[in-house]
Amino acid sequence: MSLVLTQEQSLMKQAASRLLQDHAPVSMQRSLRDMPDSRGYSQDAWQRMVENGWPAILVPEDYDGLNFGHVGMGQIVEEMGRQLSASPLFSTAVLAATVIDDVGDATLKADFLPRIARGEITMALAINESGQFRPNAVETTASLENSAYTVTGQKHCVIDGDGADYYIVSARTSGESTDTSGISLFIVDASQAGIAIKPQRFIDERNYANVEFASVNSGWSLGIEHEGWAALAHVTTVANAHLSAELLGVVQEAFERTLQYLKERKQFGVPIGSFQALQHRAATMWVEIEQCKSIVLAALQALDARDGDVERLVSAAKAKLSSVAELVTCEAIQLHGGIGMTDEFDIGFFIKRARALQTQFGGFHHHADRYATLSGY
Amino acid sequence: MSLVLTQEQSLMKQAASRLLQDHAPVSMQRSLRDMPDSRGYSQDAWQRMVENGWPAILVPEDYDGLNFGHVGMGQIVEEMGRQLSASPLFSTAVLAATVIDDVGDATLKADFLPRIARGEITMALAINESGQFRPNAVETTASLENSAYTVTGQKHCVIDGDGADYYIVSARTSGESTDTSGISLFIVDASQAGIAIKPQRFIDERNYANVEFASVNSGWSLGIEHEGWAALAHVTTVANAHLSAELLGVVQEAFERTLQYLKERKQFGVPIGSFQALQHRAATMWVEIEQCKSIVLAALQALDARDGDVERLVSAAKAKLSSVAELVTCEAIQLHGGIGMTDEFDIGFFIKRARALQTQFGGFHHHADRYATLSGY
Amino acid sequence: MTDFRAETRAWLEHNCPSAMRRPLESDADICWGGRGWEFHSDDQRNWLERMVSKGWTAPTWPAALGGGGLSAEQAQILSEEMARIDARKALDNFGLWMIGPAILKYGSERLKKQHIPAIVRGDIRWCQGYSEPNAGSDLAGLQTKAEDHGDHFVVNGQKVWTSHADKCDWMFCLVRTDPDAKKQCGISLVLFDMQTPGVKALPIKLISGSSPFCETFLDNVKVDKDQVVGEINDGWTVAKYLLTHERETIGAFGLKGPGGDPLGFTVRRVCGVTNGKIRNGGIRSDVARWDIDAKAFELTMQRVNEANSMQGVGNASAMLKLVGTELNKRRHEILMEAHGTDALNWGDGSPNGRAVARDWLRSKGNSIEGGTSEIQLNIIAKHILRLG
Amino acid sequence: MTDFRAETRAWLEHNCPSAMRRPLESDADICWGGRGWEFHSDDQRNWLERMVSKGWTAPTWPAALGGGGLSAEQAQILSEEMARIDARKALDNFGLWMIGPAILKYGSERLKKQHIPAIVRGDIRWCQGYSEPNAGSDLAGLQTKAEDHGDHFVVNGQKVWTSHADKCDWMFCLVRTDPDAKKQCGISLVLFDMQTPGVKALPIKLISGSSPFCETFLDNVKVDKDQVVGEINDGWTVAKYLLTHERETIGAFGLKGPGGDPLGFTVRRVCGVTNGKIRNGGIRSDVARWDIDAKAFELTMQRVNEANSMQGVGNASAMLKLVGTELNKRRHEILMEAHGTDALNWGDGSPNGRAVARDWLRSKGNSIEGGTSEIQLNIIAKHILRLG
Repeated sequence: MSLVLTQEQSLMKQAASRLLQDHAPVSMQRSLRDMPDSRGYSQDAWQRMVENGWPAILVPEDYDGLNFGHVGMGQIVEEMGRQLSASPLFSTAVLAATVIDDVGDATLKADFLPRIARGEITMALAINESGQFRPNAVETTASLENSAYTVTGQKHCVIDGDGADYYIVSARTSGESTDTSGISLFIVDASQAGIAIKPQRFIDERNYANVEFASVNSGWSLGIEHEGWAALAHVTTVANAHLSAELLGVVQEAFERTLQYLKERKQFGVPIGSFQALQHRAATMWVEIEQCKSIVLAALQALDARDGDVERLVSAAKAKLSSVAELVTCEAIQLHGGIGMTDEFDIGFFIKRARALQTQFGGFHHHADRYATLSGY
Repeated sequence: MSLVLTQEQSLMKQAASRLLQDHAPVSMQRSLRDMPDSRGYSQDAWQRMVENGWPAILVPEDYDGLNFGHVGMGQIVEEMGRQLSASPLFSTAVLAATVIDDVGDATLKADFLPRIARGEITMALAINESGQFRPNAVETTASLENSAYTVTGQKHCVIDGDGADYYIVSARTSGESTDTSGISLFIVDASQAGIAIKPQRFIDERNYANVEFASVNSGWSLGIEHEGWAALAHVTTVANAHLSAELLGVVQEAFERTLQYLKERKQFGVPIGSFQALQHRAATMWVEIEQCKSIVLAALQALDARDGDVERLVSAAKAKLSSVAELVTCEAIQLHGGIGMTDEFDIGFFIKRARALQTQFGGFHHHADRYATLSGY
Repeated sequence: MTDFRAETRAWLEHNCPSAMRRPLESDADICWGGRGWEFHSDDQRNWLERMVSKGWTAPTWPAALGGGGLSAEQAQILSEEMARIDARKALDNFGLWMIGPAILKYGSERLKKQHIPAIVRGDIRWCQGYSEPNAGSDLAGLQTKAEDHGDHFVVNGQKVWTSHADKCDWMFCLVRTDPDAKKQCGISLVLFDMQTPGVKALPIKLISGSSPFCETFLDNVKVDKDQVVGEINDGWTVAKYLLTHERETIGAFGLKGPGGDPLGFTVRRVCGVTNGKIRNGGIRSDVARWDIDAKAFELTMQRVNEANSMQGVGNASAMLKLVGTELNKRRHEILMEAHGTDALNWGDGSPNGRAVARDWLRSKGNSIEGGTSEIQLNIIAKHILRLG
Repeated sequence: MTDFRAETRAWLEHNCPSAMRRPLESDADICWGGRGWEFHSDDQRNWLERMVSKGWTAPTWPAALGGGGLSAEQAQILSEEMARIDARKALDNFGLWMIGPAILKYGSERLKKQHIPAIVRGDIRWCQGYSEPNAGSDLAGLQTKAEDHGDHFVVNGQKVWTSHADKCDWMFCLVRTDPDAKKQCGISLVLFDMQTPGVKALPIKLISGSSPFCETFLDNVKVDKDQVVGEINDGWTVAKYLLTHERETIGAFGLKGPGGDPLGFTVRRVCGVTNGKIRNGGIRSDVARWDIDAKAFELTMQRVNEANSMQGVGNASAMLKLVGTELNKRRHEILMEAHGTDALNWGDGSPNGRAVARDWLRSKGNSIEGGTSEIQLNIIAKHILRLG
């Protein structure tokens, strides 16, 4: 496959960039942060994304989707990274759409996918039970009562968990607490009694919640009972490819702002960008970002191509992007100097968002370890 | 303990520096390399070291030694690192003297230690059986015949193994091939039949040999039978402290030569040391070398003080010195540019000697792992 | 000396409240003192009063000025005995670390009598007026002006990064007293009360959400000429001395977390264990690397301190500042990685009760404040290695 | 295209000897060609002759000059089909990589006819005369002089780092033709036979023990004026083109070892395994980090090549050179650590039969030759990032 965007993909990227600059720019991230009862994103911006069909991108055409693929979606997600734009696109149109399309039966697909594509519902993946990313560590239980499952347990760090219409929940239906077998997936209606939502303030000021399910009706079973692990593994791969794409956007923007600052800021009578030590550090960052562009695009292409080695490539991409994000965002603060440490200046938002993206669905070492294991060493 | 040399230790260091500059300088390393039938060191230089009492430094006064301690010996070893001076001091007066003093009985001590102190014999430690440092992996056997042990097996990478008068050999007397119990130590007379010595050319051009023992008389038992592991562990600790001290010397000299080159070499009409990117790299190396000085001195002091935590501190020192040696010697080549790659220029000797010192008795990751284990994580 | 140790041990045993014998949980537990200080507990108050009575808040300062009058050796013993029982510092602030030593070294007798006893007692809390907007690392480009009005100066300008200026009582402040002199010349170090008319301090909010620094505006602030430390127009000498002190202090910060847990133990607890080792071998390797570097740094601080008093190392403060702050940043990166998504929580009610992210973000400033890491590298290259 | 692929596959199947369908074991297996070339085997000779008959040693060069005359697309197919059966290059040298393309782009018709067919056939082996003693990274400071004698130049000077000059037949050489012009101006690229009187090449021994480079002395060497590539005094244009080529070539070297084993497998075999993982978790982590970086680099090479022909990336060669060589050095550091004391052996009869240390030492030169890593960083900073 050629590592170049098609014209269609390039155009979509440019259109996304314009829309986000107009309707979900960095400054909006600041205002959302300062309105603590917002749900972390602007309803208006989300509506515009919906109007442009973004939630439909990964949905098959049979279900009112655009079937435009992960490379296409990744371009939008990258631009959201640049503008630090918040929206339920990732939780609903990437994660939930992926799981339902992957293992939902025809009825479930017909019920949910068109509503996702049209932006009518938001859905959140409730699969974490601790700060460590170990989706096999499931202690939430689903027990059969009168041939219906009842879900009980606590989920952590549910992205867009506050105000979601439905949760996709992993629950143990058999096996021991860290077995990969015995995990089942359910779609749970969020409007039921017995669901306690505790919104969490995270450093990137998005919508996160801890969600407690107390004997809640499981709603719909997603995929084969006890065999939810493969779907969890697949959605993890998809998630990390798009987290990498978003990191690519964050890192590029943080770098470009820093580069601009190096040209403008004067010390000792000259622009600090004229100091060779800083030039070499800037050049090193640029080089690393070029490496990132290649591996992110390859990972997204491998998802669309259903490449057998996609999991390994995505772990490589997530690890690479995490380490370059750490480099670039730390350098961005350091090279901005004192002003970079102030809340008043925007650069701090980038290091905080980057760290959240790095961490979700496994950080650098999780993926480096995974890469080594999948490579057979 | 105060991290400053006593006046006596400082004087000894200065005297060693003078002696080595006069009689075992870097240029001698080149001539020894180009005389392949030498034993890797100059007999004349060794005699001068002997006259100055260096082999007696670690030997107790009861056995004609100076009992001047590891800090004192470390100063000499550091200066040998600076001048790349070769001699059997490490193999005989550090390693062999340590083992015999540690676990030898009174008869053995009285037999060997005075001869070591007077420089009359050289001894070599034959404990490796592969390229990986795993002194518990002993397949050489010692079997009892008529109440005397007979040693059979192959030892690798025996330092000063070509021409040694005696070998200290680890051999299995019981247990499985990687058990720490069941290892016994012997002093083997090198003049017997049945010992095949294969000299090895290593990158630092010192005296190394693979030594094969074919049903050889074990000579003397060192310490308690089957329980040689503790003595191996102790001599490993002592070895790594002095390897760290020698690395400190190598690294300082390589750095100072590079610093001088930065001041002399001109490009684009100015000394290359005026480029800020190179200044920052030089400053970083200097800072790292200062860290090395502290940890090497602390490790040597801990040996003299028989500190309970000495093994962990020495692993920290060896790991630190190994990583800084890699940094500094690679930078030394790079900053010297093309000329640094030529055999004609001396700087290449430093990277080769440093790598040998880093590797022997375990490299960076061996000791970082060991440090973590001893720290309880 | 044995007597001194025994007496000190007995005194501490008797006078140090048990609540003061625990490592600090966070910066909030420090006793900073000052006019507006509210003690967190009777124990904190009693401990300060007792230590002040011995002069041991400033053990080596002259007894005549309220200090402890101890020799360096005695002070070392006091420090060891306090460490032995985990005794907290009774008082900890910029007066003790920075302006106090500078006044003792460069100040007039009048200034010493006025300020030193108040610092020892914790009556006055000081802040530092060095950095200015648009100056950053370039201290010699100082723009705050002090106009000569005979017996006093009138000061106008703006300072940034003044630590806790909103809570401090006095400021030591670099001002330009000769507008025609070049760069470092023509600068003086002056002292004034923050309640002087024309002084206004506004907190700056940091990316970590906290506000340990202020912008301070100086609008026709009157400063008596006898409040100049050292010679007029020679403030650079005093400022360099202070910067060296500041570097060492910042460099020595925070190699252990609040609570004092070694990094390896924290990561082990948080990440889990396989066969006795931290589960993820890559994180374990990073921790070991950091731990070894931190050990070498700890020993280097010790060696430099000892050598300073014996054979002279010089210019070492740039190294300590550089290495200490870079290590602290790496430590927080490792902690963020280890804590996973728990670390993303601002910590207002997090399960660990500790704000991992706030400390991580705050640590990014360590290599900027008190002279950036780049400035320290420049100092080492030019003044130690003589590259130029 | 399907036809071309099928025909190519059939031809290769029929003509490529099975001994030529194995990855190179070491540099010694390369067929460099030249007047004095001694083939290692009949297979090597036959393979070269057959490929030359198709012009496929230089697939995209004009058929009229002996080349293959293929389109870029066809050449890509040929390359894929050769890779499919692990076919070695039949010929590999500086003529094909460097001076050939430069002559095709900048040379006169006369020069093309004289040199191109000989390069395609492997008759002439070329070396490059760029670096000089005391010039190093500063190519514009070139001192080798060419004096104008009407129809010819007389060249005097000294070149260093000329690869295999002692085994080469012709040199392409940068000389100063206008002594009064500044820096890059007044330089020309000239070609001459190494057998011309006054040319002497002495091998330089490297720290790795091998001698791939020479010092070349030029003493009143007569060079006809028609052997100038491009305009007289405008050699800089050609030189820049060649440097870009050289950077890409060096950057692409050696991400896999000779024999092509992935790094992780080698380390696994050498260090041993616990629970299916490389025994030492720190080494394993370093290997994974390298492997991931190498994967990203491999994809970047691919992306840059594709983008060059489509949307233009430009200046990318500095990046490829920098990253490729730094990765190669890291790879060899990891191999040295993994092999333990076995790696210290010069390898003259080592158990692995492979000279780990020689390759490691040789790799240190990668980030120096063809423009140091520092020069690449300068190029990126100035020409791409516009910092100045």
